[in-house]
Amino acid sequence: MPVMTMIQAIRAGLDEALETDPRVMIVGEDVGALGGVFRATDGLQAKYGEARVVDMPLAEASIVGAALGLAVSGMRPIAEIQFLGFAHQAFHQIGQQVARMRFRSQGHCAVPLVLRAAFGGGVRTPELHSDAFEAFYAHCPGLKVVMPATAYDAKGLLATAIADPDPVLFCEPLRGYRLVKDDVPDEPYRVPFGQLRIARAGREVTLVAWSAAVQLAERAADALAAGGISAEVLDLRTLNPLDVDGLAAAVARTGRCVVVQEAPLSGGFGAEVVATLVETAFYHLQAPVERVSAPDTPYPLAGVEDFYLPSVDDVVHAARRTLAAA
Amino acid sequence: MPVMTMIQAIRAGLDEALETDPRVMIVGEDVGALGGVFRATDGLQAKYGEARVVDMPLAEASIVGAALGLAVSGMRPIAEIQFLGFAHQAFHQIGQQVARMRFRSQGHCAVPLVLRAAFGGGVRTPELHSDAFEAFYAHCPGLKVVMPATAYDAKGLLATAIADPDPVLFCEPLRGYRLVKDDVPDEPYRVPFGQLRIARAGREVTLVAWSAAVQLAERAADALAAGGISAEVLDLRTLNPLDVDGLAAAVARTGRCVVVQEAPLSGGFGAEVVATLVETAFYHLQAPVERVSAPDTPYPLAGVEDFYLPSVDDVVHAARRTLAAA
Amino acid sequence: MVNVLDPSGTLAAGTASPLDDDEVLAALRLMKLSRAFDAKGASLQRQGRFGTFSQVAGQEASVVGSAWALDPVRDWIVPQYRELPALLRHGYPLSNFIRYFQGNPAGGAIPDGVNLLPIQISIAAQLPHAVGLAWGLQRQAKDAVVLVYFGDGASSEGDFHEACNLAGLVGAPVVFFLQNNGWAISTPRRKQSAGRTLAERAAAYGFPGAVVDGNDLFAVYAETARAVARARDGGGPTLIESVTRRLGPHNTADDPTRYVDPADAEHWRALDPIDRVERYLVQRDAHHAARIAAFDADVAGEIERALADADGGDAVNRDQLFAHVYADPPVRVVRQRAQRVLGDR
Amino acid sequence: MVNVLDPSGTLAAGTASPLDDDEVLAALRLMKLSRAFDAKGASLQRQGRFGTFSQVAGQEASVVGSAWALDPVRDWIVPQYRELPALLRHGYPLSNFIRYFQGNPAGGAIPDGVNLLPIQISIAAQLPHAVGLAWGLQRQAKDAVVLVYFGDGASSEGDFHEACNLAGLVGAPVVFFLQNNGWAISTPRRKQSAGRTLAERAAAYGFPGAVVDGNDLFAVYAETARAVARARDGGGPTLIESVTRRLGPHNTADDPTRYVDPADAEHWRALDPIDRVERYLVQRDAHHAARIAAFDADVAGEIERALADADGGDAVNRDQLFAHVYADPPVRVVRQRAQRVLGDR
Ligand SMILES: Cc1ncc(C[n+]2csc(CCOP(=O)(O)OP(=O)(O)O)c2C)c(N)n1
Ligand SMILES: Cc1ncc(C[n+]2csc(CCOP(=O)(O)OP(=O)(O)O)c2C)c(N)n1
Ligand SMILES: [Mg+2]
Ligand SMILES: [Mg+2]
Repeated sequence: MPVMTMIQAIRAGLDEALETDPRVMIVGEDVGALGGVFRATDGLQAKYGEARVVDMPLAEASIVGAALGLAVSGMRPIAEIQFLGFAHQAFHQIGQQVARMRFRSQGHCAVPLVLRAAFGGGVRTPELHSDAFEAFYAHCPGLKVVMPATAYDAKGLLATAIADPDPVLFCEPLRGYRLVKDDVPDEPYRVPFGQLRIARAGREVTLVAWSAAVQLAERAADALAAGGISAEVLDLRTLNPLDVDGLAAAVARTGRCVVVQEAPLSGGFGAEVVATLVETAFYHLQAPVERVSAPDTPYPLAGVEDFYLPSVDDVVHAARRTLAAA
Repeated sequence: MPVMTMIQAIRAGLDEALETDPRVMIVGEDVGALGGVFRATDGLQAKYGEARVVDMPLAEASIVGAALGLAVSGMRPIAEIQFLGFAHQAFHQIGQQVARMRFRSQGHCAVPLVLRAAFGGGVRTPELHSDAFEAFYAHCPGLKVVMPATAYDAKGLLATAIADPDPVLFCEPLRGYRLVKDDVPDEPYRVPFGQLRIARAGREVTLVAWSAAVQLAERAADALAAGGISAEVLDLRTLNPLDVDGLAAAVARTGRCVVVQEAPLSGGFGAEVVATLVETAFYHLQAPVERVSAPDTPYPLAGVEDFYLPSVDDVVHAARRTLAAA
Repeated sequence: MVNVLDPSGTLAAGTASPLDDDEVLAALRLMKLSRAFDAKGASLQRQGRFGTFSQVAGQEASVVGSAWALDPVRDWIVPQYRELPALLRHGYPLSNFIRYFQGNPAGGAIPDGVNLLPIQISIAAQLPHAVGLAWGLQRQAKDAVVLVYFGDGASSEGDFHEACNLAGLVGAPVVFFLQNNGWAISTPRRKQSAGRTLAERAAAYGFPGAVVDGNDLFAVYAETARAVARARDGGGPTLIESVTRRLGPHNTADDPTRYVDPADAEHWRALDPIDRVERYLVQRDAHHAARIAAFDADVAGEIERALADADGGDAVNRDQLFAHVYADPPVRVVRQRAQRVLGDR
Repeated sequence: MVNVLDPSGTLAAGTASPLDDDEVLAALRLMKLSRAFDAKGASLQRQGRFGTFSQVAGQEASVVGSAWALDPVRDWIVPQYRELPALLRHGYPLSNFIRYFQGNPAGGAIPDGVNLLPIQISIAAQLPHAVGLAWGLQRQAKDAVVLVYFGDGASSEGDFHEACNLAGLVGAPVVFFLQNNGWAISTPRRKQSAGRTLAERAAAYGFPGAVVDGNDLFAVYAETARAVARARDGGGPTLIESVTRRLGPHNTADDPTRYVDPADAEHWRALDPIDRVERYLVQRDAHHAARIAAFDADVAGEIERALADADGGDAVNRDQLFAHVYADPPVRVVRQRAQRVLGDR
């Protein structure tokens, strides 16, 4: 089985979809000759033509809105939003139109649409490129939100997203694009939505993460292991559907939990994880569930982003605090 | 002291601001001759002229974006977004521009801007008019989010918002506009941000709410009182700043808590309240903190909204469950 | 401004009717049905039996003339919310429209084979949908044209610009049908844009724009038919600005006395698009008068039947919150349904 | 297309230079400073000492000519991100620009009295800001004009439309300065809009539009000066499309060999806006050659001093995450600062 980086796995998944389903189209800014600013679509326009891999004008609301129309017409559009922060320009199209079209038409107009967007910090991008804005979308009923952390999952979840009859926001961690590498089958496969992955088994404390924070949690687990503490790392994989039962069961086993999110604290998806655990595993909790996150301030310039982002140390400290508790 | 409805209190606050500060301007759709679709600006254009109360073209991003420019120029704009759901069209301007301009200019460009928006359910509006979208904005660093529940607070918090050197999103509950009535001083006063209000004192269980859900919680407290249970109702008043200490102290007193939100469950601000309580009052909690909310589905048509919105009964049941626990 | 039929019901010099008398009679009947439904809906609304809705009155020529240029079997309509007779002609049942405005989600259901997107509430958001839909249909060689309705207010939204710009680039078979009815709620056209016309924006997107007398059924029909034919032949989009006036309030919650000048209202009432067609028909053939006279009872009957159908449908229920949200709902939603619908607490 | 100075440095028949030689020399020096900084920045970036940034090369006449038409004391610039020399002329220190692109938040600081908004990353979002700013300054009788920069890519965003439409309505004293440099990253102008020009959109918003040769310092200056004067006299907005070409990559992370046709690049290199001004000056007076020759060392020195200033400033620190977020930070933010900056865990 070949080892691929995450971006290679995504490209392979896109290629496979274009190859096997003539209804699939890719639309987005710079997805053609350039192959996307991260090369996720490298070579695909040359292979499938300008009618199937389309450079769109610089206008996110119409990229998403037109993709909705394409989907209703019978196509299977995959729209690339260059950075998740620029999905804001299309927010009305995503949260109110794409996510609700099935409901508003009482099932008449389905929107099988995948929105791909790069996001997250740690790679020294210009301002407004790095925020981890997933929480906004996880609060939009009708929209599935997928956050792969590994190359294997990226390809497998992308296949599931493309096959899904409903709209999916597929968030790709900038930090993982080239750094994350793992075994990825050449043949088609799907990773189901709504099933978390135990990224590393452990007994004393559960670290919950998604996307690039999974690797952070794994490094924290290494550090904890070095200090004799056995930490389990959960990768949520999808925020909607959320694997409520898997989460409850895992945390019930350890009784101690740290949720790691890259976004600012207040209103981030980590709060949902904590609230869900309170509802499902309260009597197993032996210590307050801790959240490790960025502060409640805007994503700063690259020179200080390492201060801003949650660190291995932050996770380790939080885990130790939960273990010291009561 | 005169009794005013919430909409009257807001209008009085706007009038006072226009009267006392020549820099204040109102911009928005239909704010002029019509006086706004809810009459919040009724008579103000006639009194202060077309240059200070301005009917804007139907384009939310430019209403917010131009208001940012007006604020930087030295004016004190108050922009009306007709319904919070239509702030989506301006989401990029709100979350990334307005909220971050002070930071991005390192203090050079302050944005003293108030965005007023009607929101929330229960008044049989057309589709997309009723969603309770406050959680999106409470996750935008740099933006204060204010949610008055009473007429007194509406006027006092509006005065604080207008005086604030930073941008404030001021959310007005559609349901409260005419139904909520209380004593409102004619003279100017301010209600500070970040201090919750104990809407009703109680001993056994704490009901946490904001905006129109406060009245729901109060009715639930009545029902519980009828059954011999003493419930305290907290009105958060502002989501950012959040009164973390007030919240922790109040819940510590009862050890049992129900958070009531009008929004869909997943990713709503109620999750933030629960997560905050876990961090600050965990050892006082005698039962899981419960959330009462709408389901994770889109706001439906008016004929079924009563099924959708959280009910007094839902709150009462949740409170009883927390009391029955352990 | 393109004009065919003048207010007295006379054809302008050098023009001919683009429709034969039977078709004109059918269009007139639909215009009258719309006008009658406006009155019925408003009265039900006052009785609390109907939700807030937007009447068509004054714009019937604009709506019916444009819809008449489409083939419901092949072509699509992407509506805003003030185009009831176009939806009916395209096959959407009046009883569904009624159910929708009674607040019953079932009313949103679009029957199979009816080429419609749902009514749009978020102003201008439907414009990019129409472009994508037209583009996709063309890609699949479907020989379909998409007509999208929107208002003068909607033309100020960013979505208008993005949609037009994209349509020009991909050559989508779409007709942008802008009903300039003078108002966006209380905001007059002159506060919406400093441009002389709204149609003149089209040229800069690389396609034609035209201004038509929106109270002239023939002008609207002919101009739309031309645009539809061009789109069908691969000639790309057209922007049509139909200049008309709504005669009633913005919707049943509005109070136009706060902002409408009575003289202006009077002026436009004299240009009523229905009267104009009636005059034309009667001038053509006095026998038409009797057929026209029969329409009133006829449309009233149709409305009563639709109301009865709507009332006879299933009552609203909790399950409607959950149906059609997802093809495959997340477990959390499944449980929320179980709690709320099946009563598991 | 407005043109004054041809590529050989000769004034077109019937035109005169709008600037005297001393001013032209000063403008040329700024253009050369910009070009030299492009090279320096790219080299620092390759060494990892500078972040991703967008060079001006090829667009110096467009940027400098337009900025030259403003009075920095009264007028405002609202930038996109590719207008370094305009920022410098307006009073923004080069050392701040360097600090910003080194990733130090302190670089974002705009000194008091410098009439600038920060660099904009979110494409087109600055356009409504400029309109509001101009409108507000006019309301306060400030006698100020606002010039806003944006690109051909930006012209496709909804914010462009909304901003132009509003500006036309309120008659804001704003100049929309569109640098059509042929590309939005890899997307060519022809895939951005099917319109013949981008400037022709202005008419439909009720104000004038003009296309200028963006590689012609004099044409850009003269046309911008006309627009600024009109705005100052209460004549409202203007849209200027400056047709130019970026000669380098989109930014230091880009690989233009994937999408640029070498013949096109060659064509535009021959139209270099700096060469043109040099030729003009030397044709006017051979003595200018020596002053021009001295610029290279001169601007190199200025850049070195700015780099030294930047490096001599305070190092980045954790407190920068919290400074200038709120005038009066929420208690939660105060505590987050205490934890992270003061080390209270
Ligand atoms: C994005 C958005 N903003 C605001 C509103 C509130 N609103 C509903 S209808 C309307 C006016 C629409 O005017 P126009 O497009 O001219 O259509 P008309 O009602 O005149 O047919 C407004 C402002 C909305 N529904 N959506
Ligand atoms: C809203 C938004 N969408 C996408 C991007 C990514 N992006 C950065 S620059 C750019 C191209 C801009 O082109 P143009 O406006 O022509 O300016 P130029 O770089 O050519 O000067 C894009 C797509 C962004 N920064 N903001
Ligand atoms: Mg209108
Ligand atoms: Mg460009």
